[in-house]
Amino acid sequence: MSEAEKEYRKLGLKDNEFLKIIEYLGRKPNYLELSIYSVMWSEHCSYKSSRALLKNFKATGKYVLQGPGENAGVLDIGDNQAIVFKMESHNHPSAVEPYQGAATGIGGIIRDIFAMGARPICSLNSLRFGKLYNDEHQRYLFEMVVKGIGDYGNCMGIPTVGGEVYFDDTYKGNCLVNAMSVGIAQKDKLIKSKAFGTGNFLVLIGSSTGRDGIHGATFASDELNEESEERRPSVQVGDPFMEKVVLEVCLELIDKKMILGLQDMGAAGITSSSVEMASKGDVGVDIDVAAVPLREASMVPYEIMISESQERMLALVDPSKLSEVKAVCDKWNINCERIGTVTDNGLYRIFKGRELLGEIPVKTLTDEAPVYHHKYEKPKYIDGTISFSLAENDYAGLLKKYSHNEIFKKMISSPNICSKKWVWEQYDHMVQTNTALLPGHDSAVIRIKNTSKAIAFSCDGNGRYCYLDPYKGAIIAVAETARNLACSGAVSMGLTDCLNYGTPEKPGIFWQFKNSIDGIIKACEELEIPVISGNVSFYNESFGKAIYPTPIIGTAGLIADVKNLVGMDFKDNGDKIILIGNNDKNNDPENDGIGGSEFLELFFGKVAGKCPDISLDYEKKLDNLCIDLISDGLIKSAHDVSVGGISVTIAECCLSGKKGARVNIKAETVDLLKYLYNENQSRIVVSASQSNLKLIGDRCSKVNIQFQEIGVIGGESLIINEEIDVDVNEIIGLYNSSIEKIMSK
Amino acid sequence: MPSRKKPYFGILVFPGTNCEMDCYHAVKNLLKVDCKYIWHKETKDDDINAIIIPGGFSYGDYLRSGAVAKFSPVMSFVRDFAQRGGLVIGICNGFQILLEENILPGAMLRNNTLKFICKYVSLKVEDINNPFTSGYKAGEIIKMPIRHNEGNYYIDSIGLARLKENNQILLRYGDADGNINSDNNPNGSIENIAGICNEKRNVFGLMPHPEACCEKILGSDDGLKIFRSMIGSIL
Amino acid sequence: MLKVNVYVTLKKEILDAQGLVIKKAIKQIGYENVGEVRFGKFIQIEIDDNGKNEEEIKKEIDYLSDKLLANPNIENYKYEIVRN
Amino acid sequence: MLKVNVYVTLKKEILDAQGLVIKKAIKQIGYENVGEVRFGKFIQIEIDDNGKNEEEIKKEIDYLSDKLLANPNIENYKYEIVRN
Ligand SMILES: Nc1ncnc2c1ncn2[C@@H]1O[C@H](COP(=O)(O)OP(=O)(O)O)[C@@H](O)[C@H]1O
Ligand SMILES: [Mg+2]
Repeated sequence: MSEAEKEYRKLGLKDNEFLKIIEYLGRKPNYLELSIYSVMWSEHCSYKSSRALLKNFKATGKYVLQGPGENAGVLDIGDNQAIVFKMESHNHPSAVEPYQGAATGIGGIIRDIFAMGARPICSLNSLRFGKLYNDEHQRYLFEMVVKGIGDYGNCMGIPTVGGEVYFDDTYKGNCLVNAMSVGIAQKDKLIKSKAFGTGNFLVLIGSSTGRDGIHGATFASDELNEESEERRPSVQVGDPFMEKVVLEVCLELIDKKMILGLQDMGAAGITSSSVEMASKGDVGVDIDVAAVPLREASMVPYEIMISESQERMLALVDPSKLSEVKAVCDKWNINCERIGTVTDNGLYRIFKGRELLGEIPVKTLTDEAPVYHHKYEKPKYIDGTISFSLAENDYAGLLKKYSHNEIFKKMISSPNICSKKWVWEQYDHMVQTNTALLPGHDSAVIRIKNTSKAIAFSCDGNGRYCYLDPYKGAIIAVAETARNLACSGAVSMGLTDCLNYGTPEKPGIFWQFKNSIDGIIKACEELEIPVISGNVSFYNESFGKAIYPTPIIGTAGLIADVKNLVGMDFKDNGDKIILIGNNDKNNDPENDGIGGSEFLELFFGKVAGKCPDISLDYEKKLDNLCIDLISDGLIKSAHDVSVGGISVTIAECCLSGKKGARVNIKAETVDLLKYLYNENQSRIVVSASQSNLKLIGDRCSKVNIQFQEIGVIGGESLIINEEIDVDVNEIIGLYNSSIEKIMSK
Repeated sequence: MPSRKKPYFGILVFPGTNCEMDCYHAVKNLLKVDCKYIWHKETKDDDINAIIIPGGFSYGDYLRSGAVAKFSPVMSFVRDFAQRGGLVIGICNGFQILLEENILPGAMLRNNTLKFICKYVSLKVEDINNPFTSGYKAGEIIKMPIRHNEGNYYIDSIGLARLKENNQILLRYGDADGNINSDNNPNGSIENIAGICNEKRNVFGLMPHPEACCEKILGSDDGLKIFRSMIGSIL
Repeated sequence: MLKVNVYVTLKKEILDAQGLVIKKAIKQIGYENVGEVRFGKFIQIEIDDNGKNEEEIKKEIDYLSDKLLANPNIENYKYEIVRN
Repeated sequence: MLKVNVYVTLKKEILDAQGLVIKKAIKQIGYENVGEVRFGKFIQIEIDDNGKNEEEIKKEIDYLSDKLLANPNIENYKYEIVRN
């Protein structure tokens, strides 16, 4: 094979893929064409390993206006309003260059939102790093990722209202940065990305094109190794000020009906945006690289075509409107160039002026791109981890070493449990003046001005559970978001996902992937939450070792009347603390809820055991009950039990309300540890005044949900069974400053 | 400046401004007072009798926050308007712009934490003899959010003495009990200064966002009184 | 074409938080022998001199630095002109 | 005591958003004759050389610049050593 022919390997194409290209073209591709195929057929753009499975997601439902397939999914929230959202990963760029990687990740997902004609109203993010404590590099990554997210969103004036962060050494060589953005649109102003109408123009709006991020899409579809450091030019840099202007320009163009379609430029830049527009409309497109505004005059055509320079959009414009479009762009001082034309020949043709540089049938880049059905096989570790459980004398041994108070304090100080205030205080979470529930509660709540409505969001995922059991772990991720929303009184309407895994060609990894997908499908079906958008990130490995399978779920819920909103904070002394939900599991030795728990990892250094069980039928009843209790004004606070177990849940209610509590639960001394820290599912801690107790109990028994009065609010301390007794101010201090302390080391 | 006229607020918009709609909502929807946006390329406006320079990142806050905005055509109108005694309030980035313009004395440094800070803080109302804080009680403790990278107010000792002498310090960062010290200084600002006015007392700059706390559902409605005070002084 | 390098630094009397953080980090790396660290900005500007003389150019740059590149309330600047 | 001036600039191929905004502002002020503007950082470090030779000092500064002062993914640096 000649050197020239091996070029395709350098571009990340496989031998069989190269042959396929020759078959499609009936000739050998030139370098420009080859580059275009390589980016369009990359995992990142083509979803070639996941497409076959993702098709199975159910994307219809009572709220759904647009499922997967457009730049973002759309839900109908009534009053001619729609919300638009999607989540996306930027893991690899962030591992190499955390600040710019995270910033451009935010920039990218925001463009997806306004490409639909929606004004972004909030963002969330889900982050994973290695443990911070003795690792300066992890602290650096964490610090810079948070700064990158903050600087970009803050400048855009889009509040970052929620998210989650976990630290586990599985992410040490491959951090996860998943960003979700949400927009609101008038239903009749939504716009699509389909190209149509022979003779219509494709107009490039926004930043000029430079050499940054060339082959970024290929890079994102590769494992990280020493060589990644060499590929540094792949890093893109963001300019949030430019993006803010591009956002305003696009919304103005849509509002004034000056454009017919809109598409953001993400991975693979001009190529993927124009190809996708053409493919969706079953049309051809001619692109003229000579018309693209460049940062460096010496750029050659293939660089122009695949550059991933940020803050650019591609609009479909009727020729008669071009001058009006230009006038709007002039007003805002940004580039606006006609770079392409819609044709009826189904071809993707690249010109430089009059000179034809390449010609590819559009569909061979999209619908006819390769699809892989990888082999899958249960990985060997599963049988080993599932059989693990702590023995009674492990618990006893721990209690010899530490008192209950000490164990409790270590738990609430764990970076996986403590407050993420250090993070969200760097994010403007209040701009746009809609944030009805500030960060720190189960979900973020954005009220919709001029209505009584609010939308709640939660994102969640537990890599440990998914490592132990990807099917159940994925179910729990969906259920946890729904439960978080229920704790704010919100009915789940739809979700987006971001699926983070290792190398899909490895059968064990693909097994994890397939099982998680099945889990999400199952949970979505039972809980009636459609999947309306999402993203897949493979090759999250470093030095051959994959991260835990980590599907992140972002769910949106509707609150009919924001007046009824409750947070997690305990409100009034004397109110009763009630546990509603499935509390029987604690005595089940087969299902003690300790497997995969923070408690097990923190004190025994193990991620093992059985992933907690969950009954979706029960979960649904519980969530609906909680939503009803809130909308009927019967409870004053609600907070679900999740990572850390019930003791952490109660502590969080105390500290956010600055209230003490006395809690009594029936358990023997040793079992008390299990009781306090197990992570069994489908439980919510609520508080209510004495006078509503009976009514709440009746409501619970009517739907067969367990009801247990476990304590009363009051005093200066949180006291549990006389074993734990810690001043609330001390809890607040530990919980709120833990990350800050580690970060200022 | 024509007074005894219906209040009409003008809200400046630079390309990177991002709190203009929040200000609009507070003034128009909550206080039911007329207002309009004024694009930074405008050079005059005869309708309005109060100006809000809202928060955001006027030009990305590149170089220094507020530095580039002062070359916008609209700023000569603002200078003129202020000179004629018109009410001008600069919030956050608006405050930074007024400092860069030297309409207000001093300068803004990066937060001493070197981080963006977004949180509710307690403020002490230090002076009420001006059109902006007249609706509060003297010494009242109020709650407002701050959201900035560069809110570390600096002024040299001569300037500081002059500010004090003329009671130009209107708001200081403190705690809920009114203590003012370095423990409750969020950004390193000199003497915990959060907001000042000019000598003529018709221009006010502050780092906290009053427009973001005009409704209980947002955590506080203490910001309303700033706009009410302004409206009251126009009427 | 001229190239002008403008250097903007905080005035001596102003606490340079960024400089302090860098100093701390340098010490942490193990260079105990570090003294004061000051953080500043560095702006490179290409100017077409259009046959203007040194004096005129300097006047322009002084104006730019005073009005835009530095804030005289808190910053000092100096510059150098490099002719290619 | 030595003084080291480290200049950190974005690599040529990287978008310099700040430089662009400054350039536009300079034009707005009325200096149409401005060409490219690049924005960078400028860090002044005092070092006690403890009798170390030039080579050793340079090695130290290279290390610092690579690890701390500049981000090699996107920035270049150069420096000069000034002996008082
Ligand atoms: N990266 C982040 N960005 C913004 N907010 C965050 C982030 N991480 C956590 N939070 C906020 O901290 C709170 C607790 O998060 P988490 O422990 O994941 O909640 P839960 O256990 O209910 O899922 C939530 O309000 C969440 O939105
Ligand atoms: Mg929760």
